[in-house]
Amino acid sequence: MKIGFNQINKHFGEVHANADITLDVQSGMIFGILGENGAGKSTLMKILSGFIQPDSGEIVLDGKAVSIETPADAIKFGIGMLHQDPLDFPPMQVIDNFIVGQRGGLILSHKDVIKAFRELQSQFDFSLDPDAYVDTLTVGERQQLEILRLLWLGARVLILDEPTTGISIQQKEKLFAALKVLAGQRKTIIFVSHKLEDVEVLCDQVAILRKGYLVGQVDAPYDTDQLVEMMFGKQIVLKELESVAQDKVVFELQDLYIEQYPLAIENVNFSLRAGEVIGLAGMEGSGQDVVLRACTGLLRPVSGRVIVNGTDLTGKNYLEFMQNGVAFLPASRLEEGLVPGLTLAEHFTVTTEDKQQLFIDKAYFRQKSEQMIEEYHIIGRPETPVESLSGGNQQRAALSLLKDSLSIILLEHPTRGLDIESTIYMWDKLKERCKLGTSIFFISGDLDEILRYSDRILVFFSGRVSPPLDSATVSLEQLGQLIGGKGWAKEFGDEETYEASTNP
Amino acid sequence: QPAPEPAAEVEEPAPVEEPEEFVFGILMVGPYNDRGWSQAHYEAGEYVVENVPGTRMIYLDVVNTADRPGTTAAQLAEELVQQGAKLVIFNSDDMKDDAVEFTRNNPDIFVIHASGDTQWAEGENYIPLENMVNVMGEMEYGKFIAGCDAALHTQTGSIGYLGPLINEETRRLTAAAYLGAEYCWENYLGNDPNDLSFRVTWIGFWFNIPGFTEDPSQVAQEFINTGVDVIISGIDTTEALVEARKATSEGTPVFAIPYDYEGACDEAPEVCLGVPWYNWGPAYVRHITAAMQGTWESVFEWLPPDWNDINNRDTTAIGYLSGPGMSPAAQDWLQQFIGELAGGLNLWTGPLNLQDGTPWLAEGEVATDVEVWYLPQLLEGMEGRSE
Amino acid sequence: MSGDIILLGLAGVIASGAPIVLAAIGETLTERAGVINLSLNGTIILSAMMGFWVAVEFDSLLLGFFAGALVGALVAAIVAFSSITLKQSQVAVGFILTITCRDLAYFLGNPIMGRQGPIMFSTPIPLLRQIPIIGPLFFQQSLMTYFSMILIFLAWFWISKTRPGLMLQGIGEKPAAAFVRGANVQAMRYFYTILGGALVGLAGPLYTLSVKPGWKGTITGLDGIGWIALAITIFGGWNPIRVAFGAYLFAFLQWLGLVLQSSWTFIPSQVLQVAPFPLMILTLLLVNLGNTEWMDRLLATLPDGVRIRVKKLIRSLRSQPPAALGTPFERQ
Amino acid sequence: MKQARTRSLSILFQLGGLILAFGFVTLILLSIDANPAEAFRLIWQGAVGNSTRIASVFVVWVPLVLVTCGVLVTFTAGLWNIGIEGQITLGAIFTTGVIRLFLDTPVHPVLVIVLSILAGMVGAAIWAVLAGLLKVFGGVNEIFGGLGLNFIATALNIGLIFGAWSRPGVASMSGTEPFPEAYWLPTFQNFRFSWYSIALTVVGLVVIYFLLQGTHFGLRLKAVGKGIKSAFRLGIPTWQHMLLSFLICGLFAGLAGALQVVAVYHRLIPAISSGYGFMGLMIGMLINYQAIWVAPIALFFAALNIGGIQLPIVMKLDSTLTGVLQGSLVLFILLMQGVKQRVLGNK
Ligand SMILES: Nc1ncnc2c1ncn2[C@@H]1O[C@H](COP(=O)(O)OP(=O)(O)OP(=O)(O)O)[C@@H](O)[C@H]1O
Ligand SMILES: Nc1ncnc2c1ncn2[C@@H]1O[C@H](COP(=O)(O)OP(=O)(O)OP(=O)(O)O)[C@@H](O)[C@H]1O
Ligand SMILES: [Mg+2]
Ligand SMILES: [Mg+2]
Repeated sequence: MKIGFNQINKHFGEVHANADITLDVQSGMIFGILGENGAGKSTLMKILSGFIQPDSGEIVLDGKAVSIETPADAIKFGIGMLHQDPLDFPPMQVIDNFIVGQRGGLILSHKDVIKAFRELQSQFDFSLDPDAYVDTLTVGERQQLEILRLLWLGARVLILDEPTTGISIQQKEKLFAALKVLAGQRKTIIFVSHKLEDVEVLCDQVAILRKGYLVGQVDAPYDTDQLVEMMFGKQIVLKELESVAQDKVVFELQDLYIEQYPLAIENVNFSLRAGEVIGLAGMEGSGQDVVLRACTGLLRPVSGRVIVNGTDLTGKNYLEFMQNGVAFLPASRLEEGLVPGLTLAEHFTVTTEDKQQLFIDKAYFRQKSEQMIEEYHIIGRPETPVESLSGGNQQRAALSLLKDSLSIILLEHPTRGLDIESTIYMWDKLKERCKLGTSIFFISGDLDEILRYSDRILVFFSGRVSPPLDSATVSLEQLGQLIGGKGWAKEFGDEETYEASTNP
Repeated sequence: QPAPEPAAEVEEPAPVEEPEEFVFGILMVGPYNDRGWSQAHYEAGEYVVENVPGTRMIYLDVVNTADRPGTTAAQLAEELVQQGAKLVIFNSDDMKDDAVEFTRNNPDIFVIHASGDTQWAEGENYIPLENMVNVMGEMEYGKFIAGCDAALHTQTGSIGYLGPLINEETRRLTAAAYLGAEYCWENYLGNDPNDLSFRVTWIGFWFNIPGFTEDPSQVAQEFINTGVDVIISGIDTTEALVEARKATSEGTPVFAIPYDYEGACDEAPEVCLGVPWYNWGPAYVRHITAAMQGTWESVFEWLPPDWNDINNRDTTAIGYLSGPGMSPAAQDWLQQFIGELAGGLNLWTGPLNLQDGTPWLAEGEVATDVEVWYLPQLLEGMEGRSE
Repeated sequence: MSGDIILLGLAGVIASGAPIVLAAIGETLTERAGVINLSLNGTIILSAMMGFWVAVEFDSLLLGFFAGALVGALVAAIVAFSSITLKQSQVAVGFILTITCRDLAYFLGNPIMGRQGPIMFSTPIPLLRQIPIIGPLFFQQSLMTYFSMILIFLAWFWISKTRPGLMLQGIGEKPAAAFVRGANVQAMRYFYTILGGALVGLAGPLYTLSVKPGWKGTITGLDGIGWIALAITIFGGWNPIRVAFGAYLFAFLQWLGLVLQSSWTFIPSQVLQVAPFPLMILTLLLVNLGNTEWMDRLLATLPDGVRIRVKKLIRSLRSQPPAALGTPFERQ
Repeated sequence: MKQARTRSLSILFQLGGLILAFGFVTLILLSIDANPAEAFRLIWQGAVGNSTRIASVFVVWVPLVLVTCGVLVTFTAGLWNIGIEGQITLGAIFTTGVIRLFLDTPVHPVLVIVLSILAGMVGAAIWAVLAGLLKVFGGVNEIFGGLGLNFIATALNIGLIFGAWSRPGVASMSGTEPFPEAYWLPTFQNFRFSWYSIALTVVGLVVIYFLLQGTHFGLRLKAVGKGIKSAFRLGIPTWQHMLLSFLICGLFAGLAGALQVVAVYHRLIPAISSGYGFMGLMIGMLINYQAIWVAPIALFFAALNIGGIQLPIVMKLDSTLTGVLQGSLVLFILLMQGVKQRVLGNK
């Protein structure tokens, strides 16, 4: 089906998320939409899929202007969208998720649906257990489920919003294969991403958005530098990073054994040197987040020891870890990082040690927060509530709240959803701290980031932890293989297989 | 003493009041139209207005801390005084402390405390107060008759008594019903006393509070399920009557005897055997007239029925109105029983043992008012808790 | 006590549990859609009064129950409007309504106190009633009691075995996801809130016209029932079958209280009356153990085999509320 | 400028709510053809008509303010302390218990009163913390934990009044045997209110105001209330703060309960909490959790309660009308807030 966007406009308060975008997508092709964070990609797609309404402009399908009020309408027109963060029902079973929203008889009859489901997924050699509960699936598998569901609903246009975030190489390959098959069936695929390499290998044609505007449209094959320039309006140069690791060991894990349903992570042994940066690679739910949380005292290991600066903190709680110079920056900023409803100034008041007399010295903290806002280039004022900051600024704020003298900072996806500029800024700040002897322990779904910033790497696969790898000696491909569970035997010489390592 | 200033003059209704108008106020523990205890007092008040020229009634109902948070009966009595009341009636034993406090603080106001015992020299709570009077109908007679009536109608030989909370008053009234039942069962029907079962279940309060009291409806049903076919009610609400009506119309004939108020049968006449009722009117008339004419004196009155006609609204203190459910045969027996009582039959006569078997009255011994009023336990032969 | 007496007693338990079943199931439907209607206590009292009033005025049980349902639906509509449309705190609004409706009922109901109203008697079902045990237990009840029993299975079936029911679960779980699957979340929430409210509203007249007939103002003995029903909804873990179990358990304990009163003189009768509440708290504790962090710590001390088993057990006990319970949904 | 405009607008909306509430009640009155103007005037007269009545208003004002102060603390921590009723009751029970303990001892009454009040506060705090523990360590939502504890508390109270502490012979709804006057909190002349209660209440008000407005503790509570996970990540010991907020609320509830016993009823009565707890929650919502408004609004509610007594005496109307008025006030103000947010589009 041929899709036309005609002068689409959408505002969110001040933000002009889509500025009269006019764009045509031919049917039967894989069409890429590229753009930095906040460029307006998702917004545009949400408009197409009826999730939000444009302020002005119209959608044209096969030459007919149509009004898409709700996702239900979109589905009627055969448009299905796979959202950036999967919109499914974690506590329900796969098959129930598959069924919800389908037309059909009043009373549920799982049997035939399951049959159909199996047939459908065999086409793309997906292998989902219909009876499994969704909260036990990986992000990749949840995507597969959504795609199947949309196809089953008869989607002729498939929108995928950043589908490659947090999935394994294998899953990515499967996904791309599937998309090619679909394109072959004259289905239209719209592929949203800010990862150049994905777009380059997959898309027949790309449109680039920047700050809400459509800046251009390019056909394969692509010139990477040109794409980057279009995305960011300028060339981005990454300066070389040197390791600042010292020899002093600041942090140790000894035969750690952690249980977190459905995972059981065994004999983790590892020690971290001052100023060192360690990346935890692995697809989501492989256990890296579990280990990270065990290192912060948020999760109690069943056995083993966690030692910070020589003091054994095993079984101590998060706050005691904090007192011992361990800081933690979680992935979801507004749920776990910052307190929505509190202003920046109030955040600094809550977090700073000094001036802890009974009554708050308002003037003092206001002045302090202004200074911090200055130092971290936060776009906001002391009295701005954090929830009204943009994602990047929220991350900056979170960073600025960290104490000065820390021995370890643990980060979950420090740059998720940040564009390259913000990313570079983040890491500059972190590296500054490393120079002062703070070591860093971070999870990322982005292998480039892992390879680029870490001194050593731990690879996770369904609860198994590799010995530390020197980032200088591993290649992106190796890493991709490993997080996908391939080549462990070759790398680490043990014959353990996937099955053996997964826990009852 | 703050005078009943602006408040009064604006709040007095329009008609110009003749100077000697005598305003009396009633504080009722329940709703004035509860078809029970409180309504009996309310109608007595109206009776006074009818029969004593120059009187006017004002009242305040549901006077209890649950429904009027943050208030006390004494304070509310003050409010009545502010509205011009020169005499105040407290209608519940629960208001004892407030009645006394108020009476003390307002020596110029007359107080009638119905069902109180503070003016009773022989009583255990004697607090002499010039301007207070206690009146109480001798409901024990009503309960004798109720018990007798129940005994005369039960086919299964088991009677259920739906009791409120356990205290001296409720114990003695329950015991009275039992004695009445025993007497008629034995002497009129000539049955073996052991064949009569008399069961008391207390709900724990004067009415149902979910989560704290037994549910009276459930209690009544349980009675019926276990073969009781006459239920005597001692509580403020009419579950017994209603459940009897249900059971009867579902094929199990069951009768009930409500309490307190002459109109109590109305809720289910067909299954109502009769009701022991209070008639406060005459007593109120006497004391209010006395107050008006300056012949007031502080007394404690525990008034028996007018034996010439126990249902005479102008003379008796308590009565027993037969309900539509009463059978003609029983009617005659009942008249005979009332006659005997009038003739001086006193069922508080030994030999009587307390429930736990300890002797209470020896052979032929007659209980004093004090002994009856402060009855320590249920009597031997009654099933159910005493404490 | 002989067998059939116990049977009669238990049949009574089912009857006196019926209004709570109606109310708790109604609330379950509402909460499954992600809306908390905290106004139960007030709603039941108000609908009890209105239902009785109408039934007396028109001498019609049917109209009485209809009026009750209507009142319940109206109150629920206020909750829905203020929480779904105006995005105000559901708990706050429900709480205000629970207080206000009660006072309103007492105020407006004053004139009709003590009136004699029609009563819904039991209508035994011809053949089924003969079945030993089952018969006297289930098939000699009033029409509304039958309805309440059927409702349990209807609700359970609807929620867990039908297409709209599945969507209902979704709406309570993750409205956005339901929305992209074509559900009109707001409309559905209105619908289930009002439907649930109507069921709650039926509980009122069921009391004043059948279970404990008559309106007696503050001493009718209904104040608190709503809170109990609410507690039982939680107790039942948003699952109709378990909810019904909770309702009957409550009625059963009440009955037990008066049966044992004379025999078990050593326990004050209040104990059994109030028992459901500690029980509810215990249940909530039990179903939440799995989510508590000190439990993990405790488990960590156990030997492996045992630990795995215990964990499995706890997880099976756990009942999670609908994830979006109490949170408004808005499409950007 | 813009702020000024929105502020005046929001005042406008609140006025709207006020009008709607009174309009609603007026409609009710008309529907049963009673004269609304007369009714409202009566309530007013009944509240301020004379010194005795004003005194009575303050008798109600004291516990209302205390309880509201308490719930503001839990509200700030994001907790719905619906268990407040039970906490008041426990306060009263402990107070009574202590007084009974020392009744026939040489210990000086004044000391006994002080002890008993403290005991009351402790008792209520225990009950509150119990709800807190259930919430924090049992994952039992405080609304339902509190609800259960309310019923248990009332059962305990009634159990004591009709059982262990019942008057000789007559277990009665009037409560336990009144204490000798020596154990009463001295009242002002022959009025029903005591300057001591007023003083304690004012102190409580000031404490809460500054606690919530100016202190680090208050701010941390707020953080916990707004986002518990984040607050914890930022280094705030969250469960300790939640328990603390329960504890503080309990202390206030306990004080209220204690004063009910030593200053108002001089004994334990079945309905000792008098529904003040729930009313406090309502006031908390009405004033949108701003401590500064507690005193006046509580006074208004108390006035309605006392003024309402005139309705049955003079107009033969049930006093619950004032409850309806209070409720619809809170409801409509809340609704108007929602309408405002819709109109102004600010969340
Ligand atoms: N619901 C919303 N409310 C307010 N602002 C929004 C909302 N959704 C998006 N925005 C803003 O609109 C702009 C475009 O957002 P959008 O999500 O489309 O960007 P994007 O290209 O998808 O970025 P990313 O690559 O991070 O997903 C951003 O500035 C974002 O902050
Ligand atoms: N055939 C049946 N007959 C009677 N009860 C049943 C039957 N099947 C299931 N139940 C009970 O009904 C309740 C609901 O079943 P089910 O698990 O399908 O509900 P659900 O809505 O899916 O709950 P959940 O979403 O938590 O799984 C459960 O308590 C179960 O024990
Ligand atoms: Mg996006
Ligand atoms: Mg299921």
